[in-house]
Amino acid sequence: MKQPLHALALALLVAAGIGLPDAYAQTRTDVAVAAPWHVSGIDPAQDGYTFQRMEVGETLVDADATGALRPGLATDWTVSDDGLTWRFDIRENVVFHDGSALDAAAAASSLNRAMTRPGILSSVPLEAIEADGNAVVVRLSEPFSAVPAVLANYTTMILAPASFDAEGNVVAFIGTGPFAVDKVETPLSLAVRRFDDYWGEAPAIEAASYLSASRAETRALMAESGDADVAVTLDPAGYAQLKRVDGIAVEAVSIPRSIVLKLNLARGPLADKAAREALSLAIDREGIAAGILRFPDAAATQLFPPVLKGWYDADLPPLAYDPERAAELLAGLGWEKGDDGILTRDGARFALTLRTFPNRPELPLIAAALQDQWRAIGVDLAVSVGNSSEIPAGHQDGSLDVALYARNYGLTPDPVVNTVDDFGTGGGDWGAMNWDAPEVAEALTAALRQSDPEARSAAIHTVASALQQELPVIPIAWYQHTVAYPVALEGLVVDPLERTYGLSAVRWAR
Amino acid sequence: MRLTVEELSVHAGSTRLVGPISLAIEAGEPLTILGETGAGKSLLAQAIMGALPEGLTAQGAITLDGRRLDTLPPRQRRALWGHEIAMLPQEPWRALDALMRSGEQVAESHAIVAGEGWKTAEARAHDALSGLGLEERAMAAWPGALSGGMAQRVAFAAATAAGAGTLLADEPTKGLDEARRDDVTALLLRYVEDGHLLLTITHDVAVARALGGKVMVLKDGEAVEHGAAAEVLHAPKSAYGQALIAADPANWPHIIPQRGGEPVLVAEGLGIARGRRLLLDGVGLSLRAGQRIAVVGESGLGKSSLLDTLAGLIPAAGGAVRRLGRGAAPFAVQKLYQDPPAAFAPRVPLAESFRDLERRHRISRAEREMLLERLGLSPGLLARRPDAVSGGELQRLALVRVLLLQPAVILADEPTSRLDPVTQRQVMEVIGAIARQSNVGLVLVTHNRTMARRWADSTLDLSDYTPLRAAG
Amino acid sequence: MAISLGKLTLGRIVQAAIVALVVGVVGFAMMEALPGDAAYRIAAGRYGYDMVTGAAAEQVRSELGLDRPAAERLLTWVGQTFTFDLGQSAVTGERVGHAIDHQLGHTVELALVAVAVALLIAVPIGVLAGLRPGSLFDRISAALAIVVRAMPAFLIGIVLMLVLAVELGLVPAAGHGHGGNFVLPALTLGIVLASVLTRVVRNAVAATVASDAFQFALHKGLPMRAAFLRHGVRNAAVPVVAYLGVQMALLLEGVVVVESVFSWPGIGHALTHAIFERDVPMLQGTALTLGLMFVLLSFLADLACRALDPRLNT
Amino acid sequence: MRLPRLVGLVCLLVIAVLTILGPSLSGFDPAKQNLRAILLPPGTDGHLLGTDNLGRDIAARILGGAQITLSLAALAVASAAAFGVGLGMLAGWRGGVTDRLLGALSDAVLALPGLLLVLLLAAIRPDSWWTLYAGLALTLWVEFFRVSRARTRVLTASPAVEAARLLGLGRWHVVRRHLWPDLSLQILTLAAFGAATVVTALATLGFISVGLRPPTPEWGVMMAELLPSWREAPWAIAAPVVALAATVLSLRLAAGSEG
Repeated sequence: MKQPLHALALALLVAAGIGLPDAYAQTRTDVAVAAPWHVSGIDPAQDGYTFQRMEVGETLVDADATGALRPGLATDWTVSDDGLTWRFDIRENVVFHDGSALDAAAAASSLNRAMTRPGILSSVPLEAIEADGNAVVVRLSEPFSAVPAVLANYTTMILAPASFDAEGNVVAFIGTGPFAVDKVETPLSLAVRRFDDYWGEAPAIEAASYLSASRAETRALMAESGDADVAVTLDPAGYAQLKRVDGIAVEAVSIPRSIVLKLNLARGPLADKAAREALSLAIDREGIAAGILRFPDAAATQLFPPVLKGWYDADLPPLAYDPERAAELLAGLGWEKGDDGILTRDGARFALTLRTFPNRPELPLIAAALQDQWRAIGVDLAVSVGNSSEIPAGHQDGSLDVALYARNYGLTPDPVVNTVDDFGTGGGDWGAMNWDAPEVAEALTAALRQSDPEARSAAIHTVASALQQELPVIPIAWYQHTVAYPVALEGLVVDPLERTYGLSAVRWAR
Repeated sequence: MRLTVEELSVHAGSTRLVGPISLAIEAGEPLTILGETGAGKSLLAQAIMGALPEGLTAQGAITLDGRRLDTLPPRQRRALWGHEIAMLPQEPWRALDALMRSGEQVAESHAIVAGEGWKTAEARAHDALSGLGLEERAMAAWPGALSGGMAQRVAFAAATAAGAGTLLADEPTKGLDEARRDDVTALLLRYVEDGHLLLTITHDVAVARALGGKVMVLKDGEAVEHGAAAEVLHAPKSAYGQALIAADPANWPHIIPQRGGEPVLVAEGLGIARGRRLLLDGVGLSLRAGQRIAVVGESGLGKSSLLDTLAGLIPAAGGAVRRLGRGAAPFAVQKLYQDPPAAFAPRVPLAESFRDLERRHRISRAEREMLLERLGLSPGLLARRPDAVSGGELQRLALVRVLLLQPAVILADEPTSRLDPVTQRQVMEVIGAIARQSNVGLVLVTHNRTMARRWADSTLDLSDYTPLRAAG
Repeated sequence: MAISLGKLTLGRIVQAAIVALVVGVVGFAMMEALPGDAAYRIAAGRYGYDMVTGAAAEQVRSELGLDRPAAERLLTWVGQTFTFDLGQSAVTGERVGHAIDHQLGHTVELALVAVAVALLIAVPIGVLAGLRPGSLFDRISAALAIVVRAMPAFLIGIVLMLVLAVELGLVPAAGHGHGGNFVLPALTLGIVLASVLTRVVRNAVAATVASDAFQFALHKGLPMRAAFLRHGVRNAAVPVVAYLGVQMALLLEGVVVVESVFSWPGIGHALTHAIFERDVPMLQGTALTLGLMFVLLSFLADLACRALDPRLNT
Repeated sequence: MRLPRLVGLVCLLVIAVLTILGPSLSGFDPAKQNLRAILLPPGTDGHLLGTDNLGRDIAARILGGAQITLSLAALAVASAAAFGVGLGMLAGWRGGVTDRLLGALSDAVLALPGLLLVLLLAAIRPDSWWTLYAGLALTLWVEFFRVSRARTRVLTASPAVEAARLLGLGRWHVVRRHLWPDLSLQILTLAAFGAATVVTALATLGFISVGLRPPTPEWGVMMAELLPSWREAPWAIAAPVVALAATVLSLRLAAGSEG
């Protein structure tokens, strides 16, 4: 029990106000990361994204900051003419952290195991994944153009065979990345150290640590006090504060994640397109972006943010803020204001319940803002802050009215996989609900199957404009990913796809 | 050795509580101060000691062997405690630290105050305590397990361990029965014979008589008598002095024993137990209407338990209690308590308690007024709360409350032990007279055998019924 | 009315059994009554909220047999608990027993240092105030204690983190691993405890000094220091120790908040997450452990009281 | 009446009056937002205490919050007192099996850390205030129970009660004349401390987002919302903190006896 005595002595020192020598003076070789997400397990399907961001595990296909695919553990890949067979050539002389060599068989078995767990692979029409010589062959039941993009997702990270026990549970995380696992203390911390036999360029820093700090204020304070070098996902106020601290640089990068309002079109008031349009017109997006998110240009003009090239359509008419127009539209639909200021139509009140969750600090605030803005046009919105899973649960059992969340369209570098899940026939847990739009479904399958670029972008255009007019989902703001780091930490690149913290490319100045 | 006090008075802000008093004590000639409880006697001792509680101030010169004490700065005055001047506390069982063994509390005085090494200190303490008649077992016992008498002796040993030449004893015999009282008095006499100065404060005339030397009587904070014990105790000049001496049970007139009416309460072969321990066995008692029986015995023998059994509050461990004639009526057996204020609801004016009783038993107010008058109590008293009324008046009010129910039997558990002698005598006379007129049977529990003989028709000595004796 | 040691121990064991039962059944019943579908919540906890889909929830439901009738699941849990097997966490899959050992260790360490800090603050202030009741120092420490008691623990924590970690850079702000991380959470918790403990110590000392026993010790000639050390300390300690036993509830509540502010991997942190993620086995495991820890600490306080005060174990 | 107690009562009176008058006093609607005027310093555009992170008037929200927080505190304490004292008297008076049974029940509830009980109840119905009230009341009653049981046990053995029973006075007389006058003082003190605990607990619950549903202006939720911008707008977070401290301080002073 040496620890408590040691701490007691420290407490005394603190009480006596004696300054400790600055332990961080000499040039450092380690980096500490603070982020809100738990490390609840070492299974890639669970919180695997942290192992990918800390560059412990790697995928067959990689993507650069713009989302363009590039070789990862697979040097190149080809697709058969009928689009049903993909071949990925495995990179030569790559070594796992336990020293064993990476070959096609190891890669295939790792992917097969990933198929048995929930993850991105479940949305691909897979027949089989086999090893053939030094290549991994992926057989499909129907053409699916985004296979390489899917194999860039963290749930498809390649682990050494020794990582799994008989039933396929992960017993140790043995990847191929530039850093290897040093110590995992679920649910709060992960420590990694440099893997000297890494196939790529060796990183400058020797060790890195990841701490899950769920409170945004704590992360901001850790950045300021130097206990965390890289603080990720800051709350708006924390971001504004750290901007003023010298020695600390802050970056806000718009990422392919949008804050959206999911509507259940089976609900009476939401069935009419004009009503949805009115609700959208009543939202003061600039006010929310400037007042709550503190990024004035985060106000969404359409669903897909500019960073998603090809999907963002500049000439779509932008969403506007016009409460009077909204009131006229609703009046046109026969809604009259009752004495409590809430609209009623043949006896039914225009009252809805919005579900959101507190893990992202800005969501409850935006919910409160929407509640006030919709009340101005006579819509009674109740806000229920609960658990994130209540939204898909509400979608499945139809109990959902409205939901507010931040949807990630960059799960795979090519957003088509997400959009198919969200807006394909029958809608999606995190997409449209009870919205029948056959022409959109057709366009989506075309985008999925077409490899010819013009045809693909035409299909995407139809989808984007339909979403903008029909508004099954009302976009609010484009998500800004915020990071704070000491100026002395050189070479840090903030990845908009949130695939990596970029630790392998940084070094301490001096 | 000589202690002189000139014009000593104690004040609480502007109001004078006691004094001015002048006195002198020489070696071999103790001074005993007598007077009503609450007359400020203890304040005098505390003033001399220099240990007055917060907020009280003393004026007047105090000199010990020619050295002025009252002008000493507090730190030097405290340095005299234990070395030159010591004080024996009122309730020794509260003054001893419950969390330290008795012997050790005496040894620490020898070791720390007198400065002897711990080894010799323990030996000294052992000799002192055995000299006072305490066995080994008592020395090692926790203070809570000691009897009143033993606790007083331990306190004495601890107080005088450092050889203090002057001892101030404040009510040293309070709460002790006669035998223990005489032990403590002998202890103090021996202290005087060793050439020390003794100032004793007591309300017990017998203690003053035994100590001899000089006696001073206080009334309303002033000395009404001051002179040699022999004179003052036999021919007091002041009215209060005479009343005080007359109040000593030894000077009470002898009662003319009476047969009393038909029996109201009979107990045969009664066994009394507290918890699992059998205290008394084979107790027989037959109480007739208007008759007075006194029950005497040392404290801890089971007097109160006997009363509770007779009142039906606790079951008898053997034998039976039978209520006859008027005694059989409901509420016929009532009880008077040792500490008068504790018998009434503390935070409620007395009038309300009486009104509840009258409403419960449909008794008219006139009856209450008539009884108050007979017991010499002004109706205005009822407007006050119990803690604002004197002990004597409260006990009489308790009697009124009981008489309202025309009881057949009144069980009195040491009703006057907390009162000073003069009030005690008045209350006992009133109880006796009313009982006779209302034809009520009375059982009085007391540790004062003289009072029992002078007041009751017959006496029951419980020491005849202790299990050992009964079995033997 | 002192009860014998044997009876006291038996009483505490019975209380522990009651706690186990109450926590288990009440915890379980409440989780059953929770709105929404447990499978979805658990899936969100496991796979991150982007991945939570109907399919993921179905897989969790079948894996954990959440469709079995509630009574059956409760019986299996009760059966397991008696064999000291608290089952598996529905979210992380880790054995609950193992997770709790690991986290309980952290919380106990934190609690011990916090109590030490509380005593370090409360005893000196309490004694000084108690020796001079009504003095300016006494009144100021009383007002200060009340204001600190009024402050929620998270505010104290943030202020301490700002002053000690950010401004002065003396100690790490949050996290765990090397020794320094202890200081802020323990200091916060210590201050929360000390705010109430100071008054208890002050009252105990004031009462002891005014008692007849202490006055007689002085009248015997003992100097103030010796009288206080030999008679004051022990007599004042009895009510303080008795209070410490009851005060554990405040400590455990403080732990829940402080651990989330300072990201300390303790049992309090696990408890709040278990509730949000509807991780039934983990919730019952942590609640049971917290409850039993409380019963154990009150029992230890009882024993300490009996050791100090002989009158209790007649 | 000692000075501190008087000061406490006066403060309580002021707080009570402000609470009854409520948000209308500040001339603003506590829920009305103005996203372009967030975190204004006190005194600007008529906002006495400035605006919060959604541009709402802080003074109005403090007054609105007072109504909710203090009424919830009063309700929880009142029911905890009634429940606790009632059972306490019963246990103290009856003794024997009833006493042991109720004692075991109170120990069991005490063993379950208060916050856990409230968390579980609040998690059942995250947005309804009655679960919060039930949780808080359940954790508070034990204190009242233990104090009243101990006092009742002492008083029933006292000569005064024994005499009353001998004189044929019934149970209600004993309760009205003997038990209640003695207990009422201590219950008042416990109630003040209980209210202070409830107010602080609500703040803690707000912090771990189990508290009341937006936009209810509750002090605890306000602290949690305003905490992130404590460096940018320290006066914003100061408002609920000072309100909480003032309320708790005046409760304690009014309660009188040493806390």
